Amino acid sequence: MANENNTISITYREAIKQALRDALRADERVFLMGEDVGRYGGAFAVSKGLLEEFGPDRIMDTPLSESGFVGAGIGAAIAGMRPVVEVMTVNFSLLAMDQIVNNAATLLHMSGGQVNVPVVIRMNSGLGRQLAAQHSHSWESFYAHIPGLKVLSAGTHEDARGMLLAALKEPDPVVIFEYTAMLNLEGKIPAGAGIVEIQKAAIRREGKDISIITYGPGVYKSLEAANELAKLGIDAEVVDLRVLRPLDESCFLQSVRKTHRALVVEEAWRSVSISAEISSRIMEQAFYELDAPVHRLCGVEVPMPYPKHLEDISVPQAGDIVNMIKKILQHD
Amino acid sequence: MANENNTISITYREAIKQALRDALRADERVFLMGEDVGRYGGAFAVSKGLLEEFGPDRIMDTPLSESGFVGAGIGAAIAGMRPVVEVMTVNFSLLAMDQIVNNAATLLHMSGGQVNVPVVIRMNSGLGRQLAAQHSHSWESFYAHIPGLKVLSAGTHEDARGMLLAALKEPDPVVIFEYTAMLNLEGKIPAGAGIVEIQKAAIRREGKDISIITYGPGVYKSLEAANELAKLGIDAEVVDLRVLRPLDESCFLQSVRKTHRALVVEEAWRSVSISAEISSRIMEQAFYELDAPVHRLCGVEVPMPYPKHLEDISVPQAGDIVNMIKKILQHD
Amino acid sequence: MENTIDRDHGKQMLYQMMLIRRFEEKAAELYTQTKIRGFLHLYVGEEAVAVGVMQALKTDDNILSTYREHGHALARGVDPGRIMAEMYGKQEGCSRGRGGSMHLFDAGKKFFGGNAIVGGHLPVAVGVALAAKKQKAARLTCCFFGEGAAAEGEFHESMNLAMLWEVPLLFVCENNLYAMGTALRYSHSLPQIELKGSAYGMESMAVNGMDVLAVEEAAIRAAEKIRSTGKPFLLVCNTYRFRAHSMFDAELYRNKAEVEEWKKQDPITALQNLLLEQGSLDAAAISELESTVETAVQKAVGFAEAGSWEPVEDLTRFVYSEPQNS
Amino acid sequence: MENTIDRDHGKQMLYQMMLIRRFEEKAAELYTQTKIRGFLHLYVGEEAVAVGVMQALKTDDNILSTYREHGHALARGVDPGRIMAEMYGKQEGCSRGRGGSMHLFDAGKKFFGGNAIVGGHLPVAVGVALAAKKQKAARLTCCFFGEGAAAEGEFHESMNLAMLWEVPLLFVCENNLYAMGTALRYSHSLPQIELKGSAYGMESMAVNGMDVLAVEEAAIRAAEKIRSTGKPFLLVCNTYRFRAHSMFDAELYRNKAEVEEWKKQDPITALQNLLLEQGSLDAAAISELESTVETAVQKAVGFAEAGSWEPVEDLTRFVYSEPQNS
Ligand SMILES: Cc1ncc(C[n+]2csc(CCOP(=O)(O)OP(=O)(O)O)c2C)c(N)n1
Ligand SMILES: Cc1ncc(C[n+]2csc(CCOP(=O)(O)OP(=O)(O)O)c2C)c(N)n1
Ligand SMILES: [Mg+2]
Ligand SMILES: [Mg+2]
Repeated sequence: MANENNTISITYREAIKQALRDALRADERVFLMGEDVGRYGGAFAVSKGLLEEFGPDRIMDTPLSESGFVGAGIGAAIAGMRPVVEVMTVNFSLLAMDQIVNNAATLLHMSGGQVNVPVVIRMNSGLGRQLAAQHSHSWESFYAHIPGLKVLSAGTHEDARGMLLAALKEPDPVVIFEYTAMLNLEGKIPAGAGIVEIQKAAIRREGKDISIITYGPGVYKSLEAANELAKLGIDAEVVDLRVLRPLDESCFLQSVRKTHRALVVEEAWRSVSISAEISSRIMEQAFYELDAPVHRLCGVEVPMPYPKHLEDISVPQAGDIVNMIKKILQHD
Repeated sequence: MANENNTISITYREAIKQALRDALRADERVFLMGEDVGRYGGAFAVSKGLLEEFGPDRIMDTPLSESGFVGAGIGAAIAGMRPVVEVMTVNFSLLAMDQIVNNAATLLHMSGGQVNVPVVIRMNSGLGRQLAAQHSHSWESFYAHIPGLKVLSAGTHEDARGMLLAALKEPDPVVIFEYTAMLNLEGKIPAGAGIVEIQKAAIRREGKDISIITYGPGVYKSLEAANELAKLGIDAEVVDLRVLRPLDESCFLQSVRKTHRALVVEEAWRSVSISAEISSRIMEQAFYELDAPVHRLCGVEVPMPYPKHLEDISVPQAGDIVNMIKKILQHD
Repeated sequence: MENTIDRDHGKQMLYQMMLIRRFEEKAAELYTQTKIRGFLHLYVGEEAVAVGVMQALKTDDNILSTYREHGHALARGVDPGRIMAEMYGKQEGCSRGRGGSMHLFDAGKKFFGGNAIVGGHLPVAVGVALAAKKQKAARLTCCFFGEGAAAEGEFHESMNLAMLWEVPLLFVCENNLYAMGTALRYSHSLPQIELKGSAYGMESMAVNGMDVLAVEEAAIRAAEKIRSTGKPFLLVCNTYRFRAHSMFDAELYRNKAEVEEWKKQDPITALQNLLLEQGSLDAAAISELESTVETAVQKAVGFAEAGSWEPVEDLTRFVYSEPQNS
Repeated sequence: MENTIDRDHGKQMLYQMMLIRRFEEKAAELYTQTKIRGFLHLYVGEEAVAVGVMQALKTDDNILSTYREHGHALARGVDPGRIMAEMYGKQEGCSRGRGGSMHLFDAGKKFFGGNAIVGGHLPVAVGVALAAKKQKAARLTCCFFGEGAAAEGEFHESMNLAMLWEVPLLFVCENNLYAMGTALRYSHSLPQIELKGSAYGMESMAVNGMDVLAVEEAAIRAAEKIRSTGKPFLLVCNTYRFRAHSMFDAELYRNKAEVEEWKKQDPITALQNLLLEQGSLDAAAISELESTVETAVQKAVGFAEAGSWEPVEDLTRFVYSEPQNS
C-alpha cells in the first residue's frame, strides 16, 4: 500500500466511484444495478461516467422495483455473478427487505450450506439535506439484527474507497451503508488506497479518558468533538465500529477497559438501536471496569422534520458530544 | 370487571377470537382483513366462525398482497374506519414494512398533526412449530424501533383478550404481536375480562432477588423458571414488558432498584434487540443500584433450523433461565 | 385542441395552470436563494393534468398525490400561501412546516399528501376508497402517480385490490416519459401503461395530457363511470416535464431538442391560443390574468416570509396524536 | 387425452407421477406419526404439472420452486431418500435437515428451493436467468409458483423485469384455484392468469394441468420459444389439489363434491388409461410399476429412518459460509 505521506484529497463520493470502477475493471462478473445508476449518473452522482465506460450490461438502470431488482441481484449472485446492487436510500430498502432478510440472509442456511449468495447491496443512509420523513432515516439497525448478513458502515473516506472491494470477496451477502451527508466531504487517503479489511473496528483517535463508540457520520463528528475536548484537557478515544454485523466487540471492549468510560453516538433513533447493543455488551463484559455508566447520544425519536432548525437538533452534533462528555466526566 | 375468583379457562387462541368478536360487535367501523381470515377460518384458526357471524364485508379475505392490504388498512383508517389488519406472521410483514413504517408511522407527523392513522395490525410471531427459516422469527424489534407506532406484545391470556380492544381506542397505529406457540395454551382469566390498559408493563410475579424482564412467550417461561428457582430459595420477580413501544421504563427500573440484579429474556436474536434496549436503559438509569451486570438470554443468532432438537436449543427455555440466574447469583 | 369552451370556465382553468406555472417558477428561484430546501420537484409542463382532472372532482372527493404535487394541491384549492410557507418550513405551512415540498397535506381539502415513497400511496388510496364504499358514501378517491411508479409491485397489488373489491378509485397515471433519468422504455417492457388495465379487467384509457380539455373530458367520463359503477378506472395522461426531475438533476439522460420539441405543446400556450382564437380572451385579458397570478404568488411568498419557525421545544410533537387529535 | 405416446416415455412419466403420489401419501402418514413436522404441503392431484414441465428442461437448466415442491424435486431427479431424510430433519437430507419439507435444495441438480415466502422466489429467478444471459449460457430457468402468488407485487415486478431485460425464464403458474382457503375469484379480479402476460408483452398460454401430455407439449413449446428468442414465457397450468392446503387445514372453504369432481380428472388415472387403451401397458405392468414405486418409497423411508441428527454443537453452522464454501 502507498507511502503514508503520499496522500491525495478526495470526496467521499469520488472514493466510492473509484472503488466501483476498480471492481468493474477487476472482475467481469461484477456489475452494478439500481435505479438511475446509469443514464442519470446515480441519484447522488456517485456512478456518473460509469455507464460510458462500462456500457449498459455492466451498469444496469432498473425500473422502480426494489424487491424485484434486489431479488434479481440475489439470483444473479447464486448463479455465479458478483452483482453490486444499489438501493438509492435505506428508506426505500424496506420494499426490498423481504428479499434481503428472507432470501439473501437465509438461503445458505436453509440449503444446509449449498447455496451461497455473494451479493453486495449498497445504500445511502442518514439525513442532512432536509429531505424529511420518508427520505432521511438511518436504519442500519434493521440489517445489523440479521444473522447471515455482513453489515458495513463507511464512516471514513478510506472505507468508502475500500469496503466495496472487500465486500466483493465475501462469499455471503454484504450490506454497505454510505452516507448522504458525507458525499461532498473532502478527505485525505493514501494515493494507492484500495481494499480494506472488513472484520475489525478501528480506533480513529487514541485517548485515555473516555471511549466514544460510533459509526457513519458519527465518526467525523466524534473526532471533531474529541478535538474540542482536547482543548479542555479531555483525551477521548474514538472507536469507529465499521462492521455493524458481526460486531468486533473486542475492539470497543478493550477501549473501554482502558478508558473506563464510554459514550455511544449514533444518528439513528435511540430505542432498539445499535448503540443499545454496544451498551449492553459493555454491561455484560466490562461492567466491573466501568467508572461511570455508559451513555448514548442518539437521534431524537421523531420522523425527520423538514425545516433545518428541527433537522439539526434531531441528531447529535459535535457540540452535543462535547457537552455530554463533560457531564459524564464531571460526575466522577 | 369480574370477581377475581370468578375465572374461566380459555385458550390463547379463543381469547383473541373473543376480543375480535367483541370489537366487531361494539363498533360498526371495525372490520378484520387479511389472508384467509374468512373462509379458511384464519391460518391459525383464530377467526374461525367470524365470517359466518359478521359476513364478508366485515371479515375480508384478501389476496396475497401484504403491502397492498396493509396499505389499504392504513387508508381505511385515515378515512374513518377502524380496520384490524392481520398479517399472518411477522415473517411476511417485511413485505408490508414500507407501509407500516413509511406510511402508518409517519403520516401524522408529515402532515403536521392532521392525518391520524388508527389502524391496528396484528401479527403472529415466534417459533415453536418447526416451520424453519422463513416462518419462525421474532421481529418485534423492527417495529419497536419506530416512532409513531405503538407496539404491544400479548404475553398472557388476559392481554390476548384485552389488548386488541384497547388498541382500537388509540388514535394512532398499533402493532400487536401474538404468539404461534401459545395459541393452544390454556389459561385462566376473569370471566368478564375485557379491555386492558396499554401504557404499562406488569409485574407478573413479585420477588426480591432478581428481576427477569421479558415479553411474549418469555413470560410463561420465566414464570416457570421462577417457580423452579423458588424451590432453590431464589425469589425472582418477573416483569412482562407488554408495551414494547413506548417502553414503560419506570416499571422495570423500579424492579431493578429493588432486586439490584436483572436478566432480560427474549426469543428474538440477541444483537440489536429489545433486550439490548432494556439493558442499556438500566445501565443509564440504574447503574449505581446494580449488584451485578445485567445479562441477556436471547435467541441464538441463526435462521431457524427445521429439526426439533435444533429448534429447541435456538431459544431460551425455562431451564436455561434457571441456570443463568443461578450463575448470576453465584457470582456475588 | 379542437373544442370550443365556455369562456369563464376556460379562463378559470387557464388561471389555475398559470398559477401553478408561476408559483413553481418562483419556487425554483427561491430554491436557488436557499429559502426552500430539500427536494423540489417541479410540475412545469404537466399542469393540464392536475387542472383537467380536478374538474371531475367534488369537494367531498379524496386526493392522494406524489412528491411532485404542488400542481395538484394548487388545483385542488389548497391555499398558495400555506403551500409556500410549507416549502419554507414555516409553521404556518399546510403541514406546519414538517413536510416540506414533498409532503403537502390539507385534510380540510381532503388532500392526503404529498407522498414520497414512489408507489407507496397507491395501497393507501385503495383503502381510502374502500372506506367510502363501506360508509356508503358517494365519495370518489383520486390517486396521482407517475409511470415509473407503475413498475412497483404496489401498483399491481393496488390495481388488483381496487378492481377485486370494486372501490370508487380513479388511478391517474402521469406518464411524463421519465422516472428520474430512466426513460419509459427502460422501465416498462410494455410502454402503454393504459393496457395494463386489462390485466385486471379494469377499464382504462390514455389521453393527451398536454391538452387540458381532453384531460378534463376524459376525467369527467372516468369519474362518471366510477360513480355509476362503483368500479375503479385507470386514466393515463401522456405528458412531459419541461424541467429537471428535481433541483439536483443534470439531465444527462435526454437531449435539449427533445425538451424543446415538447415545449411546443405547452398546455398553457395551447389553452391561451384556443381562448384567443374563439375570442373568449384578448391580449389585455391575458396580461390581466398574468398580473392576478403574479399578485397571488407574491402574496404567497409574502405569507411564507412572514411565517414563523416552530419552536425547537416542539420537536417531538406529532409523533403521536395529541389529545385534541383523537 | 387424445394423443398417442411413446410407450417407454409414457411409462417413465407415469412412474414419476406415481412416485410423487405415493411418496406424498407416505409423507402424510409419517406426518400423523410425527416423524415429519412443520408445514407439509402435498401436491397430490397436481403431479402432471411437475412431470410435464420437467420434460422440457435439461440438466443444466435451473429450477426454483415453492414450499409445495416435493413433486418438482422428485421429477427433477433429486434423490427420494435425501428428500425424505430432509423431511425428517436428518443431516443426510438434501438440505442437511435444516430446511424441512418447505426448503428442499439440491444445487447439484440445480434445484434452488423450496422457498416459503409466497412470490419471494420470483425476483430471484429473474436474477438466476439474468446471470445465464450475462454468461452467454444456453441455460433456461424455470420458476414454479401458485396463482395466489401472482397477486403479490413480486409477480408484477418479476414479469416486467424478465421481459424488459429479455431473460430466458419460464414462469410456470400452477393455478390450483386456491391460495390456502382463498379461491381464485377472491384473489384476482381477472382470473385468467395467462392474460396477465399481455400487460408485459410477454407470450403466455394456459394449458390443462391435469393432462401430462398437454403440459409436456406446452412446456416444450414454451422452452423452445425461450431458447430461440431469449425472452421469457408465462405458462399457466390449470390444476387442482386433491388434498388440504397443509396438514393444518380443515378445508372449510370448498365442498367435497367439488373435490370429487376434480378427482375424476386424476392425471395419473388419465395417463394409465391412455397407456392401457393404446396397449402400451397392461394391468400387470401397472402393478409392477406400483411395486417399483413402493420399493422406492420404502427405500427412501428406510434411508430417512437410518439417518442421523445433526449434533447440537453445529447449531450455528451455515449462517455464514465456511472456508470450503467460498
Ligand atoms: C420507493 C422509491 N424508490 C425510489 C425513489 C427515488 N425516486 C423519487 S422520484 C423517482 C422517479 C419516479 O418517477 P415517476 O413515477 O415516473 O414520477 P415522476 O417523477 O416522473 O413524476 C425516483 C426513482 C423513491 N422516492 N421511492
Ligand atoms: C408472503 C407470504 N404470505 C403468506 C404466506 C402464507 N401462505 C403460504 S401458502 C399460501 C397460499 C399460496 O397460494 P398459491 O400461490 O396459489 O400456491 P398453492 O399453495 O395453491 O400451491 C399462503 C397464503 C406465505 N407463506 N408467504
Ligand atoms: Mg415519470
Ligand atoms: Mg394455489
